[in-house]
Amino acid sequence: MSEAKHERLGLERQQLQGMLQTMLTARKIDERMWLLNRAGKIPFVISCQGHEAAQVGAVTALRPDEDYLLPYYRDMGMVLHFGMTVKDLMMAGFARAEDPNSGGRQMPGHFGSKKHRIVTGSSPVTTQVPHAVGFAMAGKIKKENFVCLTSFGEGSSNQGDFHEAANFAGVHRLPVIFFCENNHYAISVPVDRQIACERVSDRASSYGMHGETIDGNDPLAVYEAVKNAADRGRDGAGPSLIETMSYRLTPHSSDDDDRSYRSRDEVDDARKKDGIVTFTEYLKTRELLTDTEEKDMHDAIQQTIDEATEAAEEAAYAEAETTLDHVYHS
Amino acid sequence: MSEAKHERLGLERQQLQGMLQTMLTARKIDERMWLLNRAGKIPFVISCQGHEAAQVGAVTALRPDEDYLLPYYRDMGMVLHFGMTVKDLMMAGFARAEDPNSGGRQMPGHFGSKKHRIVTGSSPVTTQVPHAVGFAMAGKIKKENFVCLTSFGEGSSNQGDFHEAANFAGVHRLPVIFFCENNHYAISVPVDRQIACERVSDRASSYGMHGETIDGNDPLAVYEAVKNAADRGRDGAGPSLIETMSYRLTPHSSDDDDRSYRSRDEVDDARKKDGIVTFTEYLKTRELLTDTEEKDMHDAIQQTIDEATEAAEEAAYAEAETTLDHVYHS
Amino acid sequence: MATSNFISAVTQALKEEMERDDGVFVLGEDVGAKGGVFRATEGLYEQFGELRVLDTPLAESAIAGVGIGAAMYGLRPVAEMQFADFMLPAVNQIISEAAKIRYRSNNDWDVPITVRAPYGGGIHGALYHSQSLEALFASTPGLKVVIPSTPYDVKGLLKAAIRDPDPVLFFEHKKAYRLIKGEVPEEDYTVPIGTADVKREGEDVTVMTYGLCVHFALEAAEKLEAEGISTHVLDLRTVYPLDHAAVVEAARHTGKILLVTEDNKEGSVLNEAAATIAENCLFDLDAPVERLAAPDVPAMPYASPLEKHYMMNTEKVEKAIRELAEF
Amino acid sequence: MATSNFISAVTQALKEEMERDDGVFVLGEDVGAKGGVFRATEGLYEQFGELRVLDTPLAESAIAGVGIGAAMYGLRPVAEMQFADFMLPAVNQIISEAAKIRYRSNNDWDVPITVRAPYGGGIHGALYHSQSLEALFASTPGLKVVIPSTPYDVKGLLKAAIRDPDPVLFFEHKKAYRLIKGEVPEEDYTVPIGTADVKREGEDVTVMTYGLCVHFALEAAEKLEAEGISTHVLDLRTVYPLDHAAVVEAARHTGKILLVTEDNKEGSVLNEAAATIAENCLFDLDAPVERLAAPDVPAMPYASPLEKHYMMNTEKVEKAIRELAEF
Ligand SMILES: Cc1ncc(C[n+]2csc(CCOP(=O)(O)OP(=O)(O)O)c2C)c(N)n1
Ligand SMILES: Cc1ncc(C[n+]2csc(CCOP(=O)(O)OP(=O)(O)O)c2C)c(N)n1
Ligand SMILES: [Mg+2]
Ligand SMILES: [Mg+2]
Repeated sequence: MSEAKHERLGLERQQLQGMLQTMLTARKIDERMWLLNRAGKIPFVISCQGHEAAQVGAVTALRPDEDYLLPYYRDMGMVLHFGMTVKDLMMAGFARAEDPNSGGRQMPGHFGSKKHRIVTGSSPVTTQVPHAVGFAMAGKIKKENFVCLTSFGEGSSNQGDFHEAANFAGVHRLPVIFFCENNHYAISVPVDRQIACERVSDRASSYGMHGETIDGNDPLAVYEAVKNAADRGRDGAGPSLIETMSYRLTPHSSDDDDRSYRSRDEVDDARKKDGIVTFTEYLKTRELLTDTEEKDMHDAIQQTIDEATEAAEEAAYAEAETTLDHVYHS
Repeated sequence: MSEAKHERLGLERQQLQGMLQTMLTARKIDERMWLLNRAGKIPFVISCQGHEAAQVGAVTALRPDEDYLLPYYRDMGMVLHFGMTVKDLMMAGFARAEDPNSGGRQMPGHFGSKKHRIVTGSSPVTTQVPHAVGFAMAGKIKKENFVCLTSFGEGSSNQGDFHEAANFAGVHRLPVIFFCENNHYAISVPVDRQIACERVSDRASSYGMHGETIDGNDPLAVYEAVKNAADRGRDGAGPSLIETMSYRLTPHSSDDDDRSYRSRDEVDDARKKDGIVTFTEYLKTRELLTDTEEKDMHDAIQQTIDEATEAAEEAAYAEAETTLDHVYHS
Repeated sequence: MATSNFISAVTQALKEEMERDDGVFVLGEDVGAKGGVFRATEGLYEQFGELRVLDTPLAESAIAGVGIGAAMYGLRPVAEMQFADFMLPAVNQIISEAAKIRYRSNNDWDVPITVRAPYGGGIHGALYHSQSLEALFASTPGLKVVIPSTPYDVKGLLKAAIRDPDPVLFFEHKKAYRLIKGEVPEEDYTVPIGTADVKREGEDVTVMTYGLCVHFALEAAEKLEAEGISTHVLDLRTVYPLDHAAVVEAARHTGKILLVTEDNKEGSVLNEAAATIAENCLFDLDAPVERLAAPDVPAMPYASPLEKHYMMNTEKVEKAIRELAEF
Repeated sequence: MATSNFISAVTQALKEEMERDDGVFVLGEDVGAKGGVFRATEGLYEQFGELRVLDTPLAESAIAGVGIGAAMYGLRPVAEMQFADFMLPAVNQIISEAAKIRYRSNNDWDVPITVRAPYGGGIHGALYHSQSLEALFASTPGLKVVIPSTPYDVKGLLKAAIRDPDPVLFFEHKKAYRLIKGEVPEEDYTVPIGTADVKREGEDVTVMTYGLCVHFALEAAEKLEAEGISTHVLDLRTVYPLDHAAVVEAARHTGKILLVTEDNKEGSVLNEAAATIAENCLFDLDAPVERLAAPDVPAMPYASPLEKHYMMNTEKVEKAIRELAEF
């Protein structure tokens, strides 16, 4: 067997297990959210399921203490790595006052935390993309050396804001990583009715930037691509467009029924390629994870989630009158 | 001498002279407009000068009796070919009631005439581009076989509307010709600070469409590219992005002073490549235009312009009260 | 006459207009096989095919702009914006283009497009799935902004919008979709755009409002009748251009006016009614012109107590009517 | 104290703020070597270099969005929109993002951006270089909308806008740029955002207006004084959020109110003043609250007689004041 991929990338056992743990944590939080939603305890879920490998692979290549993250609603795997806790995310799911993202003002999935360099996001897709360019432009003015990663779906790459922002970053050679999580659908519309080119990464050449498409189920491949993109960014070589190919394993959100637009067979096939399954296998085959470690990991995550769920369920909403706060600085 | 380009394209003496005549007419109208502006007779001019070869080459490849034109403000050469008369354009310059574009409501250069299949345009750049896609989509729904040509500058190719419209046309394989008149500047901003890729036509691949860049001073080359694009469109092979390389020979508009951002040498160099000069030479060298014919052509155009100027100057404005008309159907 | 819910009236109007005129077509995100995220276009894809029930890429400016182009060509597009909140990327196309094309071309070109969008809150939609967008468009001549309150009006006004030779923005309250039911004739009929409608006659206080709030007003009126307070309810229906004559008449009718909107207060479309009254009915008034609206915060928060604090409801309207009656 | 024209006051404010705080930078189309199409940024490129006087690609949503990002990072961007009319592609970034970021993040993030844009007509700009855009933004909590009338206010308010921790839209009347002159101190000073200003004291009629129209009102007042009509002129200055207290006070002061805008009438920002008066001053009024505005057509046409018909001027204001005085 030639050198394993993780060795070539210089990733060690602990880091690799950390990656799996973050992927699993995201998955299990999301699964819990669905249960809570179906039990009528939380109004809304929008899922990371199927995207975790791509997300965690990507952020592992960043520096959470200096880089900025401008994620989209599916990026639970990313924000966990950047410092958001399980409890934080449960507080958001339950819309509690302690939710650090918005104090319960926004739907879950609308991440943001200045402390963690996670820039606040909204619902209209792709608006975060020019913001990432703005952070990078500010860094250039201030001669800082951070990179910005912003993510979005393949459908969202059709918004004008994507185009305008990518071109801006290209002209000024800014250290922005445009990270497209292609999951084949934008709600019900399949990718071939959505984008006229074969791959979203084909668009990189429009902006004079590097582009590539990666298997989103392989966190190591994604890590490598984003690592290279971050290096290019720090070296002044400008932005990159990285596209990961994944599959959304759940309906679009808790309000969606995906049976009207995709077959069960297609979903079942995708489950077989699930990055969590294949990465676990990768680690186990190479003896980077024992059965006991795996079980302990699952148990620990489960327990954390149980505790976080309980804490969030018991936590208070913000007071009704706080509706009026923070429109302007005061 | 191998087969001349116009022979290969099947263009005959009369057509070729017609092309030159339209180019010259546009140029001379524009020159007159500047004189009128500097004499304080009309408030504003925005010029076609330097773009005429590209414009006339392009529209010669279309069918004005069935195709639609969605031009931008510099396209005097195009609208003349589609049926706008010198007098019409002078009426617009003077903002007279008889201006068929808008009855004097819009600035000159805001072309539109249903009769001539020239779709009304506005000032915010690139808004016409999705309209062209809408016409083409309507044609597809109605099983018509026309093509739509819409034009814009290289700076305008950075607007979100360009991206959204091009992708829409690509997905639905609509017969739209996206015609970019690259003149190296968007007001003062040079193309390398404007677009991050080398050529605007590099963007075609983002939308699964054919793209090419043509010498905009060569009307025959532009004719060929647009003819092929129109054929592809009619054959169901989808949209094309054709970029012509020209140079704006005047300031951006009568309100601009271009000396702050480009050298006189650069402008003088461009004048030497002026398509009107080189195409006249092409015709003369091949005995497709005699000196007498040339002189007659110039004289006839001059006379038409003189008459049109006079007519427009004497024509009435719309009545002040008509300001209130045509907000809604009545 | 069949009872129908609010959203079925939308679907019915679309279906009938598409059958009546093959120039009518629907375009938007997920309107095809899925039938729309709220199911407004359910069944249309199967009946009319993918070209007339067109799933578009995720790009609102293109949805509007392509629709405008098709409308100028001569078709009758009905563009769906998935949520009113997501019309904002299309504002340039709507305001610079759709609204101004007839005028700027001196009546040569026109844009008979209808843009439908679900608006409003109370459904845990948080900031970006709850907004009222009408104030943004209600200062743009060339546009018409329609906000129906009943299934009957939905069907009649949507048909009128589709047949209208000018661009119409058609806002449907998403909470009303399955909550509000009413009689809807199976026959073809239209309700005229630009005319307000008295939804209840009364003598003491006039409430002027639109959309879902009409129901809060009617419920409040019902309750207050027991207390001997008689409420007149004017449903504005078209918020732009406003039916100024109806506003003046309804204001004079009771001399006490309560204006109600779910939108935040400052700059809301109610102001046009208030200004019209201040300009025309000064000496007919028995009390200040009251505005009841959401607080001036960017939009409705997600958490229940905050959403409730923001959201209009029957109790708030009832209280305001009572205070005005007692003035 | 030096006399300065309107646009020099803009340049002065920018220059001083850029000297004072190296987080302040300017971005927009043609703001660099050319110094802006109106020359508002003249000399800044030479003084501060291309990174702080940044020529952007021709893409307004990116100008706003990149500016918002830089502001969230902690800089103080001043984005120039070449004409207010061309802000429309940036509406989503301004309304969905800039306005809502503090609120939606529960005060974690903020957006101290200033967006400058020349507005207004009377310069043969036709439909798309003449518009008043303030009504579009004056219903969006989280934004502040400032429209100065004098060079003094321009400098003081623009400095205040740049230092403001929240997003400020700053509209400058393009006809005022070289027409309006006035005293401008060379020292550093600010004028508070959110406060209206009495530009002339008077007893018979109160005119409330903003921007270039303030000068029409002042000229009209001057003329009418000879006739014995005394006019009070309140310059709203910040049209959103409105200085409600000042509006109420100025309304009560004379009991006769004329609201003036260059924008078209229905849905204009004057309505908030009218509604405020109808809500608070009903029993202090001696005449209906009059609105003087442009006709409800999409925008100002190009041809002189049509532009003139549309455009506000001193004579129109004078006539309206006189009528109100005689009421
Ligand atoms: C501007 C805008 N339009 C529409 C929506 C509604 N919407 C939410 S997610 C979504 C699909 C996004 O698809 P994609 O970008 O592929 O991301 P995915 O959800 O597949 O990860 C749509 C249409 C929105 N949020 N914003
Ligand atoms: C949305 C918008 N922003 C700004 C302007 C102002 N403007 C008019 S033309 C122009 C430059 C256009 O450059 P380009 O697209 O290259 O066309 P060119 O004039 O060079 O032919 C600008 C910035 C506008 N008309 N519309
Ligand atoms: Mg997707
Ligand atoms: Mg150009």
